[in-house]
Amino acid sequence: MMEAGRHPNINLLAYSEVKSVKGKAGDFTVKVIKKARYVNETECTACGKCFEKCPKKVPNEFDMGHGMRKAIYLHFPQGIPAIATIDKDNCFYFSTGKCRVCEKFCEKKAIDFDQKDELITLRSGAIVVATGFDVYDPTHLTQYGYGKYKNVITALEYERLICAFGPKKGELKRPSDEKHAEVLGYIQCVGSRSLKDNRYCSSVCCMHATKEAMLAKEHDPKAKSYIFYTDFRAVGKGFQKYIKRGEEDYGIKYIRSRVAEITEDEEKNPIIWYEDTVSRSVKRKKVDLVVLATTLVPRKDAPALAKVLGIELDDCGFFNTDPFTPTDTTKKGIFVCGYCQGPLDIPESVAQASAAAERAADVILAGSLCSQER
Amino acid sequence: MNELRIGVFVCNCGTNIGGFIDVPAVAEYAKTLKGVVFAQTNLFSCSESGTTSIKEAIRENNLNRVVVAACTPLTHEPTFRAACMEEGLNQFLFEFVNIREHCSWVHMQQKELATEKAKELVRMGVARAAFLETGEMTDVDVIPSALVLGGGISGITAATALGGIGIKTILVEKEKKLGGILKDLYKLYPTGEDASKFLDKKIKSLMKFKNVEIITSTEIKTIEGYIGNYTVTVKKGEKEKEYKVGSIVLATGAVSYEPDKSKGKDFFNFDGKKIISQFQLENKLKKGAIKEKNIVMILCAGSRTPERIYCSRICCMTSIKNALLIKKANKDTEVTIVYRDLQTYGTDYEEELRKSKQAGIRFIRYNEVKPPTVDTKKKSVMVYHELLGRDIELPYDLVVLATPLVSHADVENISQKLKVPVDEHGFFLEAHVKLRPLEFATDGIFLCGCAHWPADITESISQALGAASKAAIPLLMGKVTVEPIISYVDEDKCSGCGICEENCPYGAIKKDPEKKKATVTAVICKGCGICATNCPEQAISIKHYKPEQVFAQLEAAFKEE
Amino acid sequence: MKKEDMKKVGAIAVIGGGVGGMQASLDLADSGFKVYLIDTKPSIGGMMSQLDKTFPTNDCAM
Amino acid sequence: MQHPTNTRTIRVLCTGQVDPTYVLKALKNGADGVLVIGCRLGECHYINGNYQAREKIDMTKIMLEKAGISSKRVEMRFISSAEGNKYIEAVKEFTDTVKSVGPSPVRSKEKCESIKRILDALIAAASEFRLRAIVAKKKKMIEEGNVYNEKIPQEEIEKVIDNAVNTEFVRKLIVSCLKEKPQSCMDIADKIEVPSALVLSHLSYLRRKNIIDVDRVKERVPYYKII
Repeated sequence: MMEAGRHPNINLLAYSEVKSVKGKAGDFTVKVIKKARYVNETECTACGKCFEKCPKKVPNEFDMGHGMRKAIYLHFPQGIPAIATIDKDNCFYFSTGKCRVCEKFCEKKAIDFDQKDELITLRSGAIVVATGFDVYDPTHLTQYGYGKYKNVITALEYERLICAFGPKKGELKRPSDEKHAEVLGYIQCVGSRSLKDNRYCSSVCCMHATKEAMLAKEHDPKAKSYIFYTDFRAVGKGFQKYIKRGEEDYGIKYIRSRVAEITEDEEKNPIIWYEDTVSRSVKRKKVDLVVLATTLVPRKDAPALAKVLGIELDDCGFFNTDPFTPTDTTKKGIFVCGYCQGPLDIPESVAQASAAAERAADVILAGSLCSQER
Repeated sequence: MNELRIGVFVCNCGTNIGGFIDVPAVAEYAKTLKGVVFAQTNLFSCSESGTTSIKEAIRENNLNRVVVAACTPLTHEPTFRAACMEEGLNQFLFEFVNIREHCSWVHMQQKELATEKAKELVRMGVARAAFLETGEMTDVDVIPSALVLGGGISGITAATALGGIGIKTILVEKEKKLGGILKDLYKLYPTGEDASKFLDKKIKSLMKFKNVEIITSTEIKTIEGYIGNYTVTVKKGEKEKEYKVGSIVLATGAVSYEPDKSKGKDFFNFDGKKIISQFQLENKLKKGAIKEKNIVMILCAGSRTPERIYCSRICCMTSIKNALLIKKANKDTEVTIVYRDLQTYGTDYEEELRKSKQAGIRFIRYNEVKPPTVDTKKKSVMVYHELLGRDIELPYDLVVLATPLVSHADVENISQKLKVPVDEHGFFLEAHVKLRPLEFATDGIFLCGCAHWPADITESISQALGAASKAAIPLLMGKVTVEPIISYVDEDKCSGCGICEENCPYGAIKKDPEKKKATVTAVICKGCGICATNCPEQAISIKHYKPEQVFAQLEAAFKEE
Repeated sequence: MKKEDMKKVGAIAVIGGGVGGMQASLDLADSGFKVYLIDTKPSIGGMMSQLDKTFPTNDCAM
Repeated sequence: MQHPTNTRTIRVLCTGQVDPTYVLKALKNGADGVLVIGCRLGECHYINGNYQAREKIDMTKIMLEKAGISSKRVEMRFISSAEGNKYIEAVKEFTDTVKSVGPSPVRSKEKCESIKRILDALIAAASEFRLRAIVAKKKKMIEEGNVYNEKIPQEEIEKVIDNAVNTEFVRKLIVSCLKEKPQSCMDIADKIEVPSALVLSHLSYLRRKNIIDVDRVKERVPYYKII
């Protein structure tokens, strides 16, 4: 990440949105809106004075809402560029016309309430799209009780809870009573492999759950993890060995099952009701915390971006590609990589990113554009 | 060496440092240290105004060493090195002292002690600075051509990609024809396209490039050199030829596991006729329709077992694809798939699984503890059904075993020639499982396709394009830049024992056969220092981290005041 | 050289600053292209920066 | 993320660079303890520098024990760059351990001279060809075998190292004694608290190697000197 931020050939346009794309392969004109941060980028050093003093607290989206940030904030501590941003919707000054505390305390005089969105026009020979995914909101899947029961959380929320730099400083405390979660239930395929929600398999959740269960054990030797899965998908390099290690060294229990419902007892302990699909019997398991492996879905803004770029989406809502030209979109000169074109794990995304880079370079370097036919 | 003129700059980092450490006191203290001729504080040393004032100070005080006490070198070392260079001071005469992460942030509640510690850290930095030496980045020229090893779909794709961006490329295939595994396949999932037609199309578009030389029936004899400058000797029959290339893409693929027929008894009674591999089925399908009425496919045959623990990734989809093709050709054929977990990950494959269930293909799960057995007398497959709690009998005319992809027999040979590692299963080991999946720790050699791990065609193509992208970087730039923080051999002390050569993880240090002394290849060396700590004669040191530089710091750390 | 080639722009826009976007940008930048890396969030890093550790090696995500 | 202010950090590119002599020098300069921190095993940014470092640190600990200095003063930990909390824990734990061992004898007036001599002898031993070569060859001997293709069991190699440390250390001590002034075997044995028979055998070795020689013989007792 640091490397990308520092590379002399990379011009970082964070907090920016692509507004329009005109032209064709070899010469696109891209209009980008650089949103106002209300902070002077060259002056701000992210010293932290402003967010120490800012009086307005809002839930931190980086921590999936567990923990608070201020109205002037850093996206995350190691973020690049390290520049504070004022969240206009939550800032007292923008809503009431009063406050400007951050301005008072900024030694660099970097706060600039008059900053405006900036329209930047770029020309580029090719475009690479790598917008990633969103996490599926499981609230409407009422059987899991997400949103209703505090101790039912999503896998990404769990990541933030257990992170040393996260809102709980790396202690696995469950949301309802801050008690250390020792018995954990991980529920796979939440919102995926289902004709009602998302038909596809997210590909990464089985391994992800295993990793989370391992972390739990590393944080607390008493932790016991149960993973409720449909088919266990561990096809990548070293993955089978990894789950074996999970079973043998970390005592993770893998239960082939279908979860019917989650209820809660008086102490707010979730109870998982499931059908053991091996013995075909209904069973239940009381746990301290439930972690839902929610589907990773196309980004909400994917259709809008597709329209701006003039590319097509597939049936699932990912950017459409042909299986044998995996990084080519339906428009010449525009390439995709990573999860935005379909489920992939990190190494596959990294490999595909290089592939998209090659295809983009090809547009500029190839003798003629027709040589793109592969 | 001229008189030492050290300048010390202590950063407040807004309040990050200044809030917890008496920064002016640290700067005053620095002035008392040996060799220091100038010291000042900055609000933000890294800011535009900060670096400007550092540059002014270098100029006005004729400084020949610069010490900045601020944050972590990870973020701002390049900033300050650049400032030094702009004033004509060699960048390696700069020393960074971290008084934020190592001091103010971790001792917030102990301001006085933190200030004392900051002084000592600065003292250590100044002591080290006195021993710093200049260093130059060196550029090594690169031969602008590439070698692709292996002519399967990965190799073809990589060579086409490199050819397409105008790079002279040599594609070496040991077999007579290009195509690898694809040559023997029937139809491809998920498109249903003919493998041979697809392959022809790919080969044709590769042939278009005049800058790509394809040599088949050829093996690699030797590979010598390093990034930018490899000499490859190939052997075709008795003829040998030498090529010079700048980077190498390894795409040697894998093979389908074929059990030994004589040992078939231990392997589901495999006989290659009625009990065949999925790979053999592809061949059979290629030749014509399947006549057998009852077909049972057994998945994970030879994989996910104690001796071959891995999942071969592609067998589930291959089986489902072939089952669908059989069913499509004749809907009366009974196809049963006996499986452990169905690996139909992603979007398209899950859809294929759904289709196959609709087409009437039967799926029965088995447990690894009680794997299915093939009874050749009764002509049935016995599967322990977990729910029923007993064996069920599946009559067969044909049993198809989904065997895994395994590494080539000559992987060891390639691995030794290229000096790149393989894992316990014979797949090549990349530099970093997640962040550098297509690279080796050795610069200039890249990896894609099934040589890395079983991959389907889509994944192989992605990886091949990616590897081509990586391999093209040094070739397009025409040079590689080498930092001078590398190992250095004092030939007077070197006894030529060769211990450094044995232990270097990069193969960067070698005993010169004539001089009988260790010599370092700068481009390969990463400066890890293993050679230095292992050298029995203490003849090797790492530039910029020489013992006297470290000792200076150690002395300063415990100097009595 | 054909007329068409003259018009090609030697810069590339990368949309999305997660692990994929960063890798693509670095590859292109290392090859000598000018890269515009565009992200809607205040800083790049994407989803991976929200992960504590990553499988299958359990090393850090940063 | 707070921890005691008593640590001083020395940056190296990789723990593979940390020579036993560095650690010993730090102790000689008055450090109460030395904590070497590298990447987690299997995650070395330089392939295997941390494994290599572990061998060196293990040897350093053996050396300290031989010299009567608590090996608890030296420790190696494997922590990734993302594990700030583990780093803090490690520093705190190590501080406690070293506190329980007590302040460095280098800083006590009575012991200072003798302990510095001991540490100098250790540094000299750690710079010696024999010890460095054995440790460097250790992994290869265990995994691949020696020139005769015999794989050496780990215990055996460790015994060899132990023995070599002992020998080299005592020899260096003898040399350091003789550097002060010519002395007899008994004088040396008293001074370094090693049985005179052992000192004698080392003296004859050192004489064979042309490192020392007989200075004079007084009342039939030979006095040795450095050449």
